[in-house]
Amino acid sequence: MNIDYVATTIAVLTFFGIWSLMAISLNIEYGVAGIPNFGKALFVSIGAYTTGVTYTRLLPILAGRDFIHPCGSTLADAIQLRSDIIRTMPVVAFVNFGITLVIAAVISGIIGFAFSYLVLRLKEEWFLALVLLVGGEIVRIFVRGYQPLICANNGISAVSQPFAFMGGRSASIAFLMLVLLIAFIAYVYSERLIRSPYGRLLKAIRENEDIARTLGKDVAKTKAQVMFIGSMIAAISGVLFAVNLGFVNTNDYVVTLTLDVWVMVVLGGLGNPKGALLGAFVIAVLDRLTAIAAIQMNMAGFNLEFNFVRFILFAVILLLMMRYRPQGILPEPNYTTEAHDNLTARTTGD
Amino acid sequence: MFERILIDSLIRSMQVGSLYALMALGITLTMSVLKLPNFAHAEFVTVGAYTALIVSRNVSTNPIIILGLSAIVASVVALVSHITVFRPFEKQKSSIYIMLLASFAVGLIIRYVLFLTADTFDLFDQRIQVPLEIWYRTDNFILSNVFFWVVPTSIVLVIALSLLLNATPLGREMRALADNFDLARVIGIPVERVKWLTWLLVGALAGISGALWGIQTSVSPLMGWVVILSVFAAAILGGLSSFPGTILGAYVVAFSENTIMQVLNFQFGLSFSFKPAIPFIIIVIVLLIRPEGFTQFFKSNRSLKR
Amino acid sequence: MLELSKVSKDFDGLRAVSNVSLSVKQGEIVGLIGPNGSGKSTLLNVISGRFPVTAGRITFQEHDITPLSPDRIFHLGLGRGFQDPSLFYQMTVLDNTILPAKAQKGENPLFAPFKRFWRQEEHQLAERAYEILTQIDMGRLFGQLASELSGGQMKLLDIARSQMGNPQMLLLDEPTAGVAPPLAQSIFEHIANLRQNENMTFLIIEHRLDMLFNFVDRVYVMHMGELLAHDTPDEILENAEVREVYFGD
Amino acid sequence: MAKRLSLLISLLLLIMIALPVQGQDDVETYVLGVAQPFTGPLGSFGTDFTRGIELAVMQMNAELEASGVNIRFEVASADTEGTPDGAARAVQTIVQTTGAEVIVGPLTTSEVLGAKQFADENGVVIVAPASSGIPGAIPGDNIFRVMYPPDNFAALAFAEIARSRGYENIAILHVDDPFGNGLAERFTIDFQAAGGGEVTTIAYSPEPPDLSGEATALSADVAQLSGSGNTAVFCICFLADAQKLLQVAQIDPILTTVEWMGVENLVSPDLLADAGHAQFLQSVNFISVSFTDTATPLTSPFIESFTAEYGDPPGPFTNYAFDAANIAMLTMLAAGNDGDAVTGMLPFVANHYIGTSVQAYLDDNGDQAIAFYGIFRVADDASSFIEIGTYNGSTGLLEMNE
Repeated sequence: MNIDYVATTIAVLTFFGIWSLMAISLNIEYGVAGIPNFGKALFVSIGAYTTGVTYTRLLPILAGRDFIHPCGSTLADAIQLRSDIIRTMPVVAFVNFGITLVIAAVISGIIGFAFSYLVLRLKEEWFLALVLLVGGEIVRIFVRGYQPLICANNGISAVSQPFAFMGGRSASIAFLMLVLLIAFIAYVYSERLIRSPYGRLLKAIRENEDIARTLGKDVAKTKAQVMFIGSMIAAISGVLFAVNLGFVNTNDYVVTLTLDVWVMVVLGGLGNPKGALLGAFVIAVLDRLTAIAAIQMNMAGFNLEFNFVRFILFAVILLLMMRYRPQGILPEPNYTTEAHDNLTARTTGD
Repeated sequence: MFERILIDSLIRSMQVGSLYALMALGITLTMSVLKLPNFAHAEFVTVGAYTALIVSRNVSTNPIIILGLSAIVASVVALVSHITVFRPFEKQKSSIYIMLLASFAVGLIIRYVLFLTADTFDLFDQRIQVPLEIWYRTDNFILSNVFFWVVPTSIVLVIALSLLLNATPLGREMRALADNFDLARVIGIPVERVKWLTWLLVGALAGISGALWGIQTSVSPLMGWVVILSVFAAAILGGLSSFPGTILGAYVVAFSENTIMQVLNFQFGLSFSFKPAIPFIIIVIVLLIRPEGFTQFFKSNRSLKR
Repeated sequence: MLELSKVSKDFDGLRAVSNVSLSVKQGEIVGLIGPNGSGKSTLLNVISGRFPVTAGRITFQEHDITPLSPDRIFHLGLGRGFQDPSLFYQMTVLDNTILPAKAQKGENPLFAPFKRFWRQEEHQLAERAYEILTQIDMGRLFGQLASELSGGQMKLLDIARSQMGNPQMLLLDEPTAGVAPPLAQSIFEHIANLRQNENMTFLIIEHRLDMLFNFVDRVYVMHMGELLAHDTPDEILENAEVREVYFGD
Repeated sequence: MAKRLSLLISLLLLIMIALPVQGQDDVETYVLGVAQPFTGPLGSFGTDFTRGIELAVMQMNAELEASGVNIRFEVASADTEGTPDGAARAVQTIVQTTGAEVIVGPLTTSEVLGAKQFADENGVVIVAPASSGIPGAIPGDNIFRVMYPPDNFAALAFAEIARSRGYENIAILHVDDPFGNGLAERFTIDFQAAGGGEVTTIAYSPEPPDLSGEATALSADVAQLSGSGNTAVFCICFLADAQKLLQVAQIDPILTTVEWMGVENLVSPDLLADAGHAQFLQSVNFISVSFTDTATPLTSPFIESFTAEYGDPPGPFTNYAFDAANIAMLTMLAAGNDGDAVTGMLPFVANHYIGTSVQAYLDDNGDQAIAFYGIFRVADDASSFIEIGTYNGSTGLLEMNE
């Protein structure tokens, strides 16, 4: 028993930060606006693939170095080049990282936007879930087989996080701070959005989009905006996910990632950004705790079966939660703008 | 050469399509009668395959016994998941997305129980002990015994199912449920009993298809999961409501995965590694352009209307 | 103000509305009556853009609104209420009322997170909403969830809500269905007030003919998807054809 | 109810974690991390690998005790779920909660690369037993791919075998992943450099539901190539995929008429469990390479003790996990449980280690540079594979006994 509590905390919080971004984006989309985005893996992967492309193409240009083809026989040289630049030219690494975030967010936002219009043609609402689910797989299969993007199934390694030049624990703490900062901004943004007239509009659309339309609301445009926002946040989490791992590979962006995010949001509480945070936190901690438990159990002489039981446990907890607390751990509060409070103050004052 | 590829892949499409049809019918049934997009169907299929594996090793290699026991075990699993999970969720009127997540969770549980079993008894990637024999041979192609089990079994089951739906009281009740749930309850249809029977039927179909799929390939805990989206593509082509549409959809998906893929590969050099994208592209295109699938071709038929 | 010329609507080859032409003038209250299934509600849905038109042309204040979507039509000043009150039940009465207000700055996702862009506007809207609610005697209920209201209150809120969009004309579908007579009377009085004070125009579907006929200027009668008659209330009551299909005489 | 239950579960987990692991007082314990896929499509590999590693640890501990050395090894294993992200989390968890600084695993090259950044930044050593993909060949990092040689040696071995058997053309079916692509590519170059003729490749997507379409295309390729000379099939696939392929191939009128080669993980008794498959492989003169080089004295003891311990003979590649664990432990005995020291010391230890297959010798990338293959075919009774020759990767010498 030799737990490095600090390192474990850093690791768990980093994953929490990245996952909470995904959960926040799904919470805005499904929890608040009622759009069943089962394509989280798709939008997260767009962030990751963009990272793969910018780190191999943009980074050398920014650093004023010659482009080295990232795949095939020059692979080792290209990795060396990336590591060199990130270690020795932190400013370039940061600029590259920032540009990556922006590009990824914009591309993903546009794709989400386009999807939402495509989807207007769907007969039933839940078809959207299916289209996005398989859309993610189509993109994954394409990227996996198409060399020029991220070296097909080989993936791109050495896409380090921008603080890597600091080395050791300070690098991971700095990156953690960055992740938490971005997650915090997204959280505040979503919390404020919900408490604004826009949040009211989204709730109205969630409840009855037909009526909202006859009351003069452009539902299609609003849904497209929400998809734009949600997809942007998801892509940003994808960039962070990729640089935290230091590796971009299609194997990570499968259907199960989408399901994990759904579990977080349903567990935490639909429609409540705090719930999204809590859900991501619970999953991050539970994932680590069960992994630790599995290690300890097999060190104590049990077999490896707990690795399977972990998944069963997850599923059972999810089912019990959905059954006995369908509104999640933190249910959606009745959000209002402050106009209510003012009116209350005034009318009771009369 | 091209001719031979064509014939060969058409036979494959036939064989794979028949199996897809069996699996997709289960999806269509759950979708229309029970209003559930059931992703755990994949695991019912795997349960059937594992039952077949264990039976073939320990009990008998007679295909009828294997298929029968697979059907029984899988239908019990399906019914149990209805009673323990899906019925309570239905009762609390959960949204379709919660139901979808619940079906994923059920699938996860079954899958990892199978993983546990496979790990304990070393049953990863095993072959069901049914020998392959050549039953028909011409210059251009060869038909195996598996072909002669898979295709007629599927056809017989599909016909039996159509009869059941169209000519028996149970079938009428199921169609009534599919048509209008509240009305069915009001006019006195024993809703819960019909649901139980539907789940048994769905499980049996999945079990049989799993056993046959296992005979055709090999048995592993993920075998159902890797085909489930192709099967969903078939059910969606059938508009998620029509039986004949679903069967046609299954053959179309199998045809695109085999024959069309083969032609694309032969003529344009498209790599087979893109093959898994085919059913997905079918799903997207159908849902966007023709969400009713093939239902309209079978208007005269008494389809399970949604 | 509102002009329908030869409007038809088919469902799966079934003709629900056939060749209907009617017109409503500024400041009028016009009734639309007919037996169940005569196509009245469908016609309203067609006018408000919920169902696309199969044939014909609809103009509202010189605008051709035939191809427009419901939200565009609402923006031109043609609002509508619903037969079953379709409120946003998980939202408060105040939120329900404010929602239809047009061109809210706070409904832009770029400005929404920053209160300073919309605080002022929101307060004004809230004041106005409160005023409207007070008119129908629901001012004190503003903080309640819409689902907690009584049936009659829901009906009133349904109308009050449309007012927020400053419509010149309202299409109402049975505004007093399932409401006790005294309250029904007050709903109609409210409608009459709106005409008087805000110069609003109404096209109303109603089954309570006794009450309706006290308030309307003209009446259109529909039967089997077609327009059967069109006259003043008194004349309609005398019309033999109408009496036959409607009252079974 | 649910709240209480989840509370209870969390509590149980906490207790399990907090329970101290028993250990003798005066004995120093080093933890050897094991990150392998236990779940996911490669789940069966992970279990077998971990058994190999545990066997190595047991033997080592017995030796240490017998010699009176006060050091013991302990295994801490975590599940990579078969994904790069899962591998990163598994390695993190092992390192951060057990203090291990040396990890044996993960399995595939993409999992190894998923754990790479964490390992490099935290001075953790990754000793990957079976990763051979070319993208992992990176100099100066903390990743060592001991024992199992990079794919270019296997490619050379197969090219030599193909030429010596007189194959003029080859039709390849390979899995579309770094291993399959890399090997197919290298093989094509080597085969043609050695005077071979045409090579066609068909890539199939990983985890295929079935391979019948691919088999038909393969059969077409063979038919076409056969026109210009003696053609053979080369299957670069996983065991489960091979089973699906054989199911179709064994009744294909063309695929049954040519000879077959297959990669190392097909040299498994599981492939022969199906009588039809075994018969087919025998009839097409199936040939493969594998570790069981009878010339190495450690091979048979390993197989015997593994079988005695677990009841079944070791699966493909398990010997590499056994060797990797031994190299890691020997290095730790010399350098202590210190990642940086182990990084410096490991090449030296590895270069003086003789394993169950062959001696290790690491190149600049920290990858095995020696390749010595046994060449195998199906035995006459179709129940097992037997060795019929050897290939020495450093000298390029192919020796056939029959």
